[in-house]
Amino acid sequence: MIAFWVLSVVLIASAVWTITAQKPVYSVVGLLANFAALAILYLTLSAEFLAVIQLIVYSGAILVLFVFVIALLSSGVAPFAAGPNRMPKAALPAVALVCVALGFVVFAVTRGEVAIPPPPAGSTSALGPVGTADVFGSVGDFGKALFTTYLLPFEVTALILMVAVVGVVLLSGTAPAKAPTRRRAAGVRRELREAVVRDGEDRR
Amino acid sequence: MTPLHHATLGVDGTYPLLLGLWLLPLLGAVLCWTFGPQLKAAAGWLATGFLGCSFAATVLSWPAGTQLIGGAHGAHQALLSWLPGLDFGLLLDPLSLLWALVITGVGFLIHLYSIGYMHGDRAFARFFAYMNFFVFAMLTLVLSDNFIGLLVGWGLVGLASYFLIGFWFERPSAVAAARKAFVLNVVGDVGIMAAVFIIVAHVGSIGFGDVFAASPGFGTGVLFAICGLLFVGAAAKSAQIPLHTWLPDAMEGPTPVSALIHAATMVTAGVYLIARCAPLWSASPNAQLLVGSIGAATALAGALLGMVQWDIKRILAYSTMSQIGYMIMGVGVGAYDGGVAHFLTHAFFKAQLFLGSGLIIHALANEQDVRRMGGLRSKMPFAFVAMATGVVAICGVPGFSGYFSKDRVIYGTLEHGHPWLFGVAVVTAGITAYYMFRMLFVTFMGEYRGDVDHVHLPDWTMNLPVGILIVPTIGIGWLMFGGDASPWNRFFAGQFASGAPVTQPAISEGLTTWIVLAVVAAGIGIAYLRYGTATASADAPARLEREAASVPPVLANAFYFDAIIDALFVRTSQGLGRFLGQTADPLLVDGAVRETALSAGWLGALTRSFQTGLVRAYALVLVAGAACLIAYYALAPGAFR
Amino acid sequence: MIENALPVAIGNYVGLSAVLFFIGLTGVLIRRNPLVMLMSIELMFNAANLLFLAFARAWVHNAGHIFAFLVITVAAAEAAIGLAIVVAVFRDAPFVDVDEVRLLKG
Amino acid sequence: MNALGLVLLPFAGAVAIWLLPRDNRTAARALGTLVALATLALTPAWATRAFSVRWLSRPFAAAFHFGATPLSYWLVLLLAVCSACAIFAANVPRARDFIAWMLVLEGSMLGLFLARDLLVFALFWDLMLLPVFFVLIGWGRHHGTAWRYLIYNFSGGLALLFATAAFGVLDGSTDVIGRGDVHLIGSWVPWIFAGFAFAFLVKTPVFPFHTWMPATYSDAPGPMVAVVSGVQSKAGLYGFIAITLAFLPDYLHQYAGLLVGLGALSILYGAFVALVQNDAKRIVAYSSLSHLGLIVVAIVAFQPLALAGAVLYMVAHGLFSAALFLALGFVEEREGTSLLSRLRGLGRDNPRLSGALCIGALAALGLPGLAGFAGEIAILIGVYQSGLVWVTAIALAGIVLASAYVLRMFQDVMNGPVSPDLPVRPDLTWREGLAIAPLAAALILLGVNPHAVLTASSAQSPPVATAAIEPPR
Repeated sequence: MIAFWVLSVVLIASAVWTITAQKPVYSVVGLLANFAALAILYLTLSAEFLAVIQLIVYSGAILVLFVFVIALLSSGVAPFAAGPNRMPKAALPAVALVCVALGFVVFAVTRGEVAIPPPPAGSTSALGPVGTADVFGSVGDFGKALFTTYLLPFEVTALILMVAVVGVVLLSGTAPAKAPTRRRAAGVRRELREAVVRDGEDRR
Repeated sequence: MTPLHHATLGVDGTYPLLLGLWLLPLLGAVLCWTFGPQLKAAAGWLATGFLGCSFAATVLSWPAGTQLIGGAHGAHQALLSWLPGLDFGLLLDPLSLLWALVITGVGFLIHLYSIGYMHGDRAFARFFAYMNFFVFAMLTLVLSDNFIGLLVGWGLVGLASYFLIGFWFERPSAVAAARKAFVLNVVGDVGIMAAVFIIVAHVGSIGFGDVFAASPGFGTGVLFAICGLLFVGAAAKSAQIPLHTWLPDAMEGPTPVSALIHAATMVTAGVYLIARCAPLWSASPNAQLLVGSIGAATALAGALLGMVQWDIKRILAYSTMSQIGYMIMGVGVGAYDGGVAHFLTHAFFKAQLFLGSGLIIHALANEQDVRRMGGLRSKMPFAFVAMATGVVAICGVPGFSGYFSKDRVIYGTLEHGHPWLFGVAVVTAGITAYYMFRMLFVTFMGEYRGDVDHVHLPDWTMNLPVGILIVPTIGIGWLMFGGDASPWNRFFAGQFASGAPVTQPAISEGLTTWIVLAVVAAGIGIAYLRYGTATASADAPARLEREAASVPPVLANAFYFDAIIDALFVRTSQGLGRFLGQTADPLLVDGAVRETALSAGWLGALTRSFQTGLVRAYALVLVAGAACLIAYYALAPGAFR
Repeated sequence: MIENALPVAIGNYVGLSAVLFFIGLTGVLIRRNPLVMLMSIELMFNAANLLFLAFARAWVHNAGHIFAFLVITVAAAEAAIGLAIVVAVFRDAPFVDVDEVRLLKG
Repeated sequence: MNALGLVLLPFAGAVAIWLLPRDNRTAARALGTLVALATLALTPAWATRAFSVRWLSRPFAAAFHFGATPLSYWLVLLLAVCSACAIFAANVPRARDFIAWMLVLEGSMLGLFLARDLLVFALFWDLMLLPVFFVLIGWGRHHGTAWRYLIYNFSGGLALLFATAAFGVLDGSTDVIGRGDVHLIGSWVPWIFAGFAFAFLVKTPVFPFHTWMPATYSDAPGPMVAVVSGVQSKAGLYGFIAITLAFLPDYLHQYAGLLVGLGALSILYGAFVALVQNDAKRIVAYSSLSHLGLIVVAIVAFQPLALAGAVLYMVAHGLFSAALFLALGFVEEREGTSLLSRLRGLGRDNPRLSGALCIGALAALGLPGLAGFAGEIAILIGVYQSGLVWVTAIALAGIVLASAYVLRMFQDVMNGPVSPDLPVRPDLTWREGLAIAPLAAALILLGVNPHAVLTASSAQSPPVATAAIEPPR
């Protein structure tokens, strides 16, 4: 119980840090902390396999990918910089309204007694201490369910991953895509205009 | 709706001569039209020859047309079933025989005349094609045994008249006159059409025989509607007030056209129509009063306007209008034989007058203004004789044809109980005498006032028809001499049997004759004093100019009929059309369509503005949608138990 | 054997998950750096996962685990694709800012 | 062979013409005329021989069913004559493509008139719009006209398609044209009626759905307009008789007042607007509005003679508007304009051209003895007998106005002094004359003996016509 509250504080703090940090690398660090705390929380929920997966996949693979990309983009002409904020001003009250609405929902949910509907049918292992074989949440328990009852979703997942791989190869494997940003377009227009003006002066 | 057996007026049978006399002019027209460039001058002789054959066939058809077998009078030739229940056929009875004789006979003479008159025109063959086509159309009109066949002829003579008025179509005035004549005549066609609709609705047939057989069953209102609508047609074709304004303008056509179409034949189609529908008119006193009054008004108006004209053909045009007013008055009040008699004599003397004026116009290089004539008696003695007999005949001088027929009409108004019409008719006779003799004096007496050095005397093709016409102009009236025993009355004995009952008027026929003669003599006398005496012709040019300048505006503007029609119908229609075409159509009707299209575009522009391209904006919209969904479930009753 | 009951009431897990999801959502909306936006999305994925696992534990039923596993897989695929797109779009750009990419503007 | 062969023949001809060299105008015209004449010659033999192949069974039965009904037979003949004349007269730039499009138009309209299945009818309805659209794009003056034509008529076609689908669902089959035993029941039926009526009113067109027409008629080349105005405008009227009157008579009765009102309004509106137009082709366009309004009135008068007259007048109007547009096309080719303010006095040096225009003009103003008169008389006798006296009066006023605007058009082009601004061009060539002659001959023939058309069209088609013209229950 104490673990839950401590972890809650860590989770919320690291999440806030993630979205407010000035540099993306700091965000990655915040996210790492968040993932780690979450993995511990998973352990308290008897989900030992997923806690490990959380660390391996998220912290080990995805976050490293983020870091690589940060390094790749940072190696360009300039540090991360932003243009003017183009969100319409009307979006601010909209965001506020959405926040209030969601906050209300959270408040409503946590305040009341959440009724837990009856569990779905289907076999699962009994509860047991974390680390024991073939208890609820262990590798054996999870694996049996995944490769028997949930085989089809698993296969579909494989397909999704394959598509993702193909997509990534297509997206980044070819010649650099030109990003027709407004700023560049404006620059090109300016150059053209100057060229026309020069041309006119030459003729004169 | 087809009656089981038709009541035909004539004896059914096959009459090749009838078909021949009807179709020969059409053949001539087609040949002249098709081979015009090859025929050249021969076209005139070809057309005249075809018409001569047609005349001969008409004469040979006399026995068939006057036969009387078992109550059926004349010859009836069935043609075809035009529409279900509407059958076409030809009917040759005394009435149509008379008209056919005049059309082909006078038509033949005028064709002959035209060979000389139109000599050298670049569209010589086309002219004769039109003329022959006109004769065919006019024969269709008078020979039809039904109302739609008559309407077909009615429209086709209108077309021929349009072509011939606008024959010299490079002259804008001729084009305008042709258009005016056609449109006003279509008004008349439409009147007859409306009458036909009522007739078909009540009778189920268009044959004259069926309609007349059924007419006793019509109500007064229906009968008056039919007669009134038929008279709209008659008024337009016969230039009766207020549809007369095209006739003076129609003088833009060549003079033989004026003689044939706008004097002798086509303009009397209204008289024919009323005489043909005598059973209908006799049964409707209201229609008789209406038609008689309009005829009288037209007679008077035409005569008044004839007094102030200077164009020789316009004088004759207004006199035509006036004389047709007489005929309409006659047939309108029920004096059918009188009206028809006046048609016959008028056909001859008016053709005579027009052809005579044509001789002058031809000789004076198309000069038509009588102020620039004068003294032609010595230069053109033959033309003078021709014109003089015509003038004497039209004025009703005893012994000449007009005397007999006009007398019948004028006395007929009294006989049928219309003393007011009698008064108008008598006054008009006096005015007629005045303005016709005025024309005669101004044209032929005194000194020549024009500037044509050499008078171009016409050749025999022009003189011969005029010479021949002198004979009936003088003598045809004697057919009507002798009351009921006259050849005229015997000829029409079976035709107008259903005429209205004759009342014995307060004054005798002899007395009315003397009254008329006195008024006519007064008219001639005034004309002589003003234009015929030596003092009058001495300072003629200046006097005529003064007189022309002092014409009362109401007469100079022809009683403002043109202006009124223009303002009421032409301008209004054009204004409405302009409003609809330039304002309503593009702005209102099409505007609605365009707004529909534009609103689709506007909607697109609106939704386009949501597509900012900002990823975060899309995310926001998505979240807002999710929030709405969540809020819906959260706020819905029973969301959290 | 351990107790069947959860360490704390299930409502606390729901609340924690909601807060985390909410923070991630805010991140997506307020940040313009595509990388941070992607990370915020990961935060939201994890909030969902937390809920899955909490309920799986409450029911002692491992369907929630399977779901969480699938979410992680999809998240991995998403991150891979997303980052590839970021690299493709912003490789030559002087700015790394999603507001500068408006190819979808109508 | 059968009716399907007749429909496919022009399409095959079009394909063959597209295989010719691009600039071989003579060969294209010869082949096009040959195909059109063959279609005309084969119509009596093939049109009535039905062809049917099952197409759909769900959600409703439909078949590729072609074959002439007595009503459509005359329209097919009219189409074949007009197309042959127009193709023979075609003298436009890029003639090969133009003639091929003309053949596509003929084929699609043959499909429309010969279709015995509503769904096939609806498909050919949309198909027949495309050749006109492409010709307007390629040969017209403004692209806007083409788009307006297409969108306006496609919106009608869409309504037609929806109505057809609903019809099929309700009745179970769309293979119904020419059958008399179809009775629709259901709450959709008013909407089906509305869909059909909208499509037909737009295509005819009737006020206030006419604004696509003047621009289309004045922009497209004469031969194309001759077919569009002469025959395509009859598609809507054909639909009214063969579909609405046959299958939805109750609703037609219910809304007869509205349709009579629109028709009467069209008569006067078209006439008044035509009175002051400056473009000769627009005058004829608005006169079409006026004349076709009369036919709409005739159809909803529910009177046998009026309906027979409507058929007669449809054929007559097709003939004389084709003749008028062909003649005006010749004028436009010669002088480069069809504006009355610029044309003048052509008749002196072009008497044959003048005669050709004159025949069309006279038929248009309802000259007795020509086909237009017979149609008008039959219609108006019927309309008067059905009790619509005021409509008869309006139609008669329309006839007077017609004489005024048609004569104005004819005289301003042909009469008057010869204009020095206009180039002197040769008179009608033998080819052009031969293209108009059949139309003129047909006009005279129909005017002299219209009974032939009427007996053939009204007596043999009880399911289409007479069954539906009983008074409402």
